[in-house]
Amino acid sequence: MELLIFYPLAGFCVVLALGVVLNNSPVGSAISLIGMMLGLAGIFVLQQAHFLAILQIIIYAGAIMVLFMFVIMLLNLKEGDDTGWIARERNLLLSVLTGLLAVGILYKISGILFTAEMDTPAILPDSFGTVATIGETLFTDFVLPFEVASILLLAAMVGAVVLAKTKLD
Amino acid sequence: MDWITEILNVTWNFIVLFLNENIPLVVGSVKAVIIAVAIMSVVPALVWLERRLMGRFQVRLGPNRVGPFGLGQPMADTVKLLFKESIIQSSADKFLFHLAPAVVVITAIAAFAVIPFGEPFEVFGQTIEMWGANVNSGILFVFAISGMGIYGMVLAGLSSNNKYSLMGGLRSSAQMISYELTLGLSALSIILLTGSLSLVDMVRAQETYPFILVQPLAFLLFFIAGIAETNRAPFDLPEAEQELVAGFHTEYTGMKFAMFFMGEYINMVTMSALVTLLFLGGWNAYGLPVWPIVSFAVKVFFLLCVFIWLRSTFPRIRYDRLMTFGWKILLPLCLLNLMVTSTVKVIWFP
Amino acid sequence: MSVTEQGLLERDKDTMTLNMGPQHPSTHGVFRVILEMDGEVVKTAEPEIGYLHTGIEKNCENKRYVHVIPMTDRLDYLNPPGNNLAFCLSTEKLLGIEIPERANALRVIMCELSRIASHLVWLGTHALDIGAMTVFLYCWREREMILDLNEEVSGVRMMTSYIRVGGVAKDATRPWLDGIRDFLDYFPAKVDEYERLLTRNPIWLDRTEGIGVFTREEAINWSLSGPALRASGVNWDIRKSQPYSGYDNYSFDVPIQTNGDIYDRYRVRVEEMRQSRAIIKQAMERLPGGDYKTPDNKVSLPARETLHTSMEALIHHFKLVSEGISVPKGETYVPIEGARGEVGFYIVSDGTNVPYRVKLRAPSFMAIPGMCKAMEGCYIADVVGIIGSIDIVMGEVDR
Amino acid sequence: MEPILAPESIDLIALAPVIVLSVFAMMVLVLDLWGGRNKTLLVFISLVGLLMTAISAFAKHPLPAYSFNDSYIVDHLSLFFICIFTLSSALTILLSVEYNEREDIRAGEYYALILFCTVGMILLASSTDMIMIFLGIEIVSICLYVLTGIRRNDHRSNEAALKYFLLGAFATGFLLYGMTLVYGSTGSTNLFKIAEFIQNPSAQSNPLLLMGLVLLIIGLGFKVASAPFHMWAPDVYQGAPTPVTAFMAVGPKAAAFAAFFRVFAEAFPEMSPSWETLLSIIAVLSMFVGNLGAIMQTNIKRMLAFSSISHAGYILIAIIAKSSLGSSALLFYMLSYTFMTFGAFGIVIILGRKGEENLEIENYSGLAYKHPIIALSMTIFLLSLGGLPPFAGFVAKFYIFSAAIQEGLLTLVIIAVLNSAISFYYYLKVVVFMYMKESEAEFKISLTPMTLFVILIGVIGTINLGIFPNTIIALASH
Amino acid sequence: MTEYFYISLFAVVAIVVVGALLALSTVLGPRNPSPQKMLPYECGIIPTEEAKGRYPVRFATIAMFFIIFDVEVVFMYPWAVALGELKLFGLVEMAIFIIILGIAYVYIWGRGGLEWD
Repeated sequence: MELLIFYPLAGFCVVLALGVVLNNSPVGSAISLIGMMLGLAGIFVLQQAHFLAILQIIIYAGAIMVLFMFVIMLLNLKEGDDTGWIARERNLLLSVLTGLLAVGILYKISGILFTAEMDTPAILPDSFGTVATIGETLFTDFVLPFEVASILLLAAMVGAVVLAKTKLD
Repeated sequence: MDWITEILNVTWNFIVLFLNENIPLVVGSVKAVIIAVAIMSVVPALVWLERRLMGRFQVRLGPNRVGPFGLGQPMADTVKLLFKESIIQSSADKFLFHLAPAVVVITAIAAFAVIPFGEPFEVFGQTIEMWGANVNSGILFVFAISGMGIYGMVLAGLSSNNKYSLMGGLRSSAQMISYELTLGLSALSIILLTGSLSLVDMVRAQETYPFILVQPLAFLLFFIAGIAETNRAPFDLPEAEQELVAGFHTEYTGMKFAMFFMGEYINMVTMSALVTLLFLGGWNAYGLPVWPIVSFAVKVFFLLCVFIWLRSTFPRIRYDRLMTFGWKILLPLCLLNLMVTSTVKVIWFP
Repeated sequence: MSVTEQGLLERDKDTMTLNMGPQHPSTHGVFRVILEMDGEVVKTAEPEIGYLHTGIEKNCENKRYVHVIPMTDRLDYLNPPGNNLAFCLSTEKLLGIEIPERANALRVIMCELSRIASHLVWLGTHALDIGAMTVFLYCWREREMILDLNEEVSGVRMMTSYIRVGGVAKDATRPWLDGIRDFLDYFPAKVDEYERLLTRNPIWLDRTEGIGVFTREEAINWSLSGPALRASGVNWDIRKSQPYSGYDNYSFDVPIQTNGDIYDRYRVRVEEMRQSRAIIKQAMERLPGGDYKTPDNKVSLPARETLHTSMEALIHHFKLVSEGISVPKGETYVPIEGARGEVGFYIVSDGTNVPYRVKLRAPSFMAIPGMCKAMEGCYIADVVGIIGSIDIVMGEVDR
Repeated sequence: MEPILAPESIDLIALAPVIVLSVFAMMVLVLDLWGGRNKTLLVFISLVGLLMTAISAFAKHPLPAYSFNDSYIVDHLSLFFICIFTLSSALTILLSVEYNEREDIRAGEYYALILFCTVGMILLASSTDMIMIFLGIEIVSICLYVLTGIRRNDHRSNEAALKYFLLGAFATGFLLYGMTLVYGSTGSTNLFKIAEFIQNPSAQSNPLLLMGLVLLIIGLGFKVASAPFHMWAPDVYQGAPTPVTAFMAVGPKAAAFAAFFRVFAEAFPEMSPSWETLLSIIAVLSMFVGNLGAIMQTNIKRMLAFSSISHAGYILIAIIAKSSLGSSALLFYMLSYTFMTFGAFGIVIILGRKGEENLEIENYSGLAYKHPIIALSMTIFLLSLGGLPPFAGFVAKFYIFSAAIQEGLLTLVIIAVLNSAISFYYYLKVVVFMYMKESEAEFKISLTPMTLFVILIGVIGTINLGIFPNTIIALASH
Repeated sequence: MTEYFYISLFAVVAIVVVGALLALSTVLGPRNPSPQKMLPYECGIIPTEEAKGRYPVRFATIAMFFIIFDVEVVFMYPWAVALGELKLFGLVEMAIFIIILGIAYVYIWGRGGLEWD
């Protein structure tokens, strides 16, 4: 059952990941990337990692991609120059890849359906992936990484200011 | 022809069997669809409410011609918008241009999925829960999905190839991300109090008193950030009519234009519901003999009226002030509130 | 060349050119300003006018003096009686005639009512520009009353053409006078109401204080006039300095502020509304009897009933209707204090019944260069506020 | 009040150097806001901070001490590395004071970033958990990206920063994927637990684990600038401000080697056949690419960059040797490399002026006639880098080679010796320019006290380690 | 899992409705394009340049700060949930974290990163 959802989701992610690379407008790439991240969040949900899924959306799709979008807007990016690939050929390639992927997914799904050999999902404790468990682990066993992360973020912030601020005193 | 009947029979039996075995699933699905449709039909009512109320605030009548009390006006407007020409100027990016309003509406509706509005009750041996879906980190889910709504505005700004749109798109996204921090941080103090991210748990934690009594500052911050998140006056900078014409949706016409409003109004309802759930005790009626859902609806309705009231009272903040307000005033206040709350919780109420 | 191609050619620069207007919700008509933007900050602002060009000034050269008056209404369409009055005063000065006291008082009442109406429109739209929607409708409510009063006395709501050469078009009616009295009692509370909504509103203060500043010298050098000038601390009101139509008989204050920013212009105008009410009240109290227009039948039509009895009246009537007023050769300029500042018609007469040249000194037109200068270095949101606070009317800019 | 719930293993004394240095770094950061243009106070605080860090590192007894669930370790290796880090950071700051004034680098964050970078390096050398190693590497890298691009008006500096950042982020990706795969196949991020898990031979053949190892090597290989992951080094070394280049060549590189050593020698000793070959290839490649590349350079900073690539190759041999002799050889090499490199870069700085850095090797023509002492020092550094006795470089190489021979890595040693011979060509080229060519232009040397001090330390260190290596070797081989 | 299925149902309903509205308006609305109508709106003036001007880097800076602060806020959610268990230890931990965050904040403020001009 899980795999039934997993393969389409994974396929979705792969197609969009291809879209990121093959799209010739930066905006299109960014959109594909967002979609890919949402798909990834779906896969996390499938793995019972609910909190992680939501973090994936909040941080990656919600925050980092906004910066991407800003940069696209700020840098005046336009449709990429033709780098040797004609759009039609590329679309052809893309559709072939997508088709292959779809066939693969169908094959997998049918395999699951017909062999009826379902993997029994691992028995997970109720607390698995919940925020409380993550909190307790993070703040007891992983205290040091947690505090060091704040130093890292501080350094990153300094970097952002130093490099992006237009005038330094 | 026998084999056709055979197949139909088998299929039918299978469906019946499936339904019988999965009644909760079916009930849940039906409920989800009903809620989704209901929230969309709230929009015209809200538009009507806003126009009537604004009319009253501004010593005029508001819509009163179509139907009793002008109730038919939103419907008439919808029909009119459906028949409007959809103009897509030639240098716009067609796909993104269509995608943008869709993103706004879809995220708005999806974010509402986890909003609970009453205690579960039993009908025909089935427990009907008064929420679309109960995920254990409900509030984060709302933040995450409504954060996705930013892209609607960004894309509208980017795809329109219009300076006003682009500026509006940039403004709105910068504004929304800035206030998202405040929103998250002020909600944190409630999470501290309840020890859970689930909206249902939060309401249950408020059975004796609503959290607004112990967290007035957080309430204020959350509400302000909520107004900014929904792009309502006085924080309606992205669509500041007087300088940016119509902001990111300058180039939009007809139904696509209306869809941005649909998103905005659904977000307004979601935000009011969130404030109710987090600070006003959700559906707890505190002794008043009303149904939980009525208590909840009244609170949401009240907050919606406050939204409208604010719109008709305040001038618009200038953009730079808006940003510095968010970053220099709200953010430190949030952190302060958080520190005080957690200290009090740990030291006095362990 | 397509738009895109043009754009590609001009792309490599750090600023962005943004057209604000002519079709923009808050450029008060069809004013266009070309902004060079660095992000949200205005680098340079270049005004572009002419989108409402009506040719009124030129047209006046082919119209008899009487016929010019309805055209003046359409210049500053928010303050028509002021324009009427300015034109009439110049003409009357050329003619050298005296105006009856009652006519003067009626003119003052009409002008001050119209000043209030004009300021109401300004306040409403200005507040709307800054995002305060409700004030707009409140202001409209009171302006509606003034327009009703206009209709009562002149038959027209906006373009009254009530003030004529030699006096006013009609005598005051009882309902009009009663209506004005009611309005005067009703109005002060409403001004307080606007102020309650705005004056101490932090957002309003934030949007108006210290923005679009004209120092005293700048205001004079950019030839601002009217409320915009007085907000910069210059005590200059033509009603006081060169009284006309008997303004010297009324006691009123000229509100002065010193900072010259948007907020001070707002304060000045709001106070002016109160002062206008005071003037009207005094005029109503001592409304003299007598003629409402000059008895000189070479200028104003004789009374209707005398046409049947007096040959002279008939001749005057015929001459006035068929030929109009003939104004002696000469040129003159009489300024008045309009709602936006100094309004005056410079009239050159060649002695015939049509003016040789009519030139309007329009305060909005004169204010535009300074206004655009004040926009530089502001945010785009302030541009709207500055345009609103100077209160331009494109009708008199483009004429 | 309730008892405090705290993991037993929290040990603030063990963590003292990190805490002390972080506090000083933040102090510098905040004080700079009110400091105005005079940075003397910041420099002073930074140096004091580094000194205190070095002292506080010795607070923990007995060694080795494990804390934070075995994710942080204080042992002789880390102590020695901390000394190298604080020394190199202090030297960098001393070099920077006058250089920054000259080149108009006014950002006070400069010093804070160096301190933060040092924090990251200390964490790298002391962590035994992959999460911590990742965080350490990221702190170091982010600070270095910014330091590289801190001359914002210089487009070469900007280009270098961008290149470094993009490639660095890419490498971090590899590293992270490697860690993920290792975690996925072993079930832990802790190096000791991984080592325990891997004792089971069936676990070793897991293809995901092998893949993870390869990715780890790629990621770390990038950070130490070893071939074929070296392409960023020449451009970045050239574009970065010279003190930062010196810093980059020593501190972060040493830290990355420490991480390299920890990961491979502590977690994967059981799998050494799998990664030794790979590392040997990388080492050989680094040596050849570095030395052959250096021959072709005319710019002294680029030449030193290539030379540092080749040194990465030598040091990798010490890691492959992975015995205790190998680790002490590594330490000794890093220390002597610190002295030589800072000395050489100090002289590069001295020879430059504002807007005219005189970085071409030709600019050194005839230096010996005008400024014999400087030329002599430069010669000492270069010969030591080449590995000529009686300088530190010789002893360092000697130790690495003997450690390798002990482990039976004869082929590697032969290749390394061959490479050392090649390297003399370009080191001596500079010497030849200085002593044999006529000077073309007037030298305008910025003889500034602090830079001279750094050079002096360099000279003393290089000679001292070359002649009396025993004390340090004794320390290093604990 | 089923809960996410319901959520996706919401999304499906939304997509259906949005699609239906877009389709309906395309079918029902007239289609009379003219060259003037197809131009981007710029107050009635034919635009002289592309809308893709150079925008101030401030927006990107704000987005960067947002990412960094957002990551820090995300750390706080599990902390807030688990604070009941973590007790004073958790409080001290988060206090250190927030102080470091506060230093970053003070630094940005002092460097003018929050100014809008």
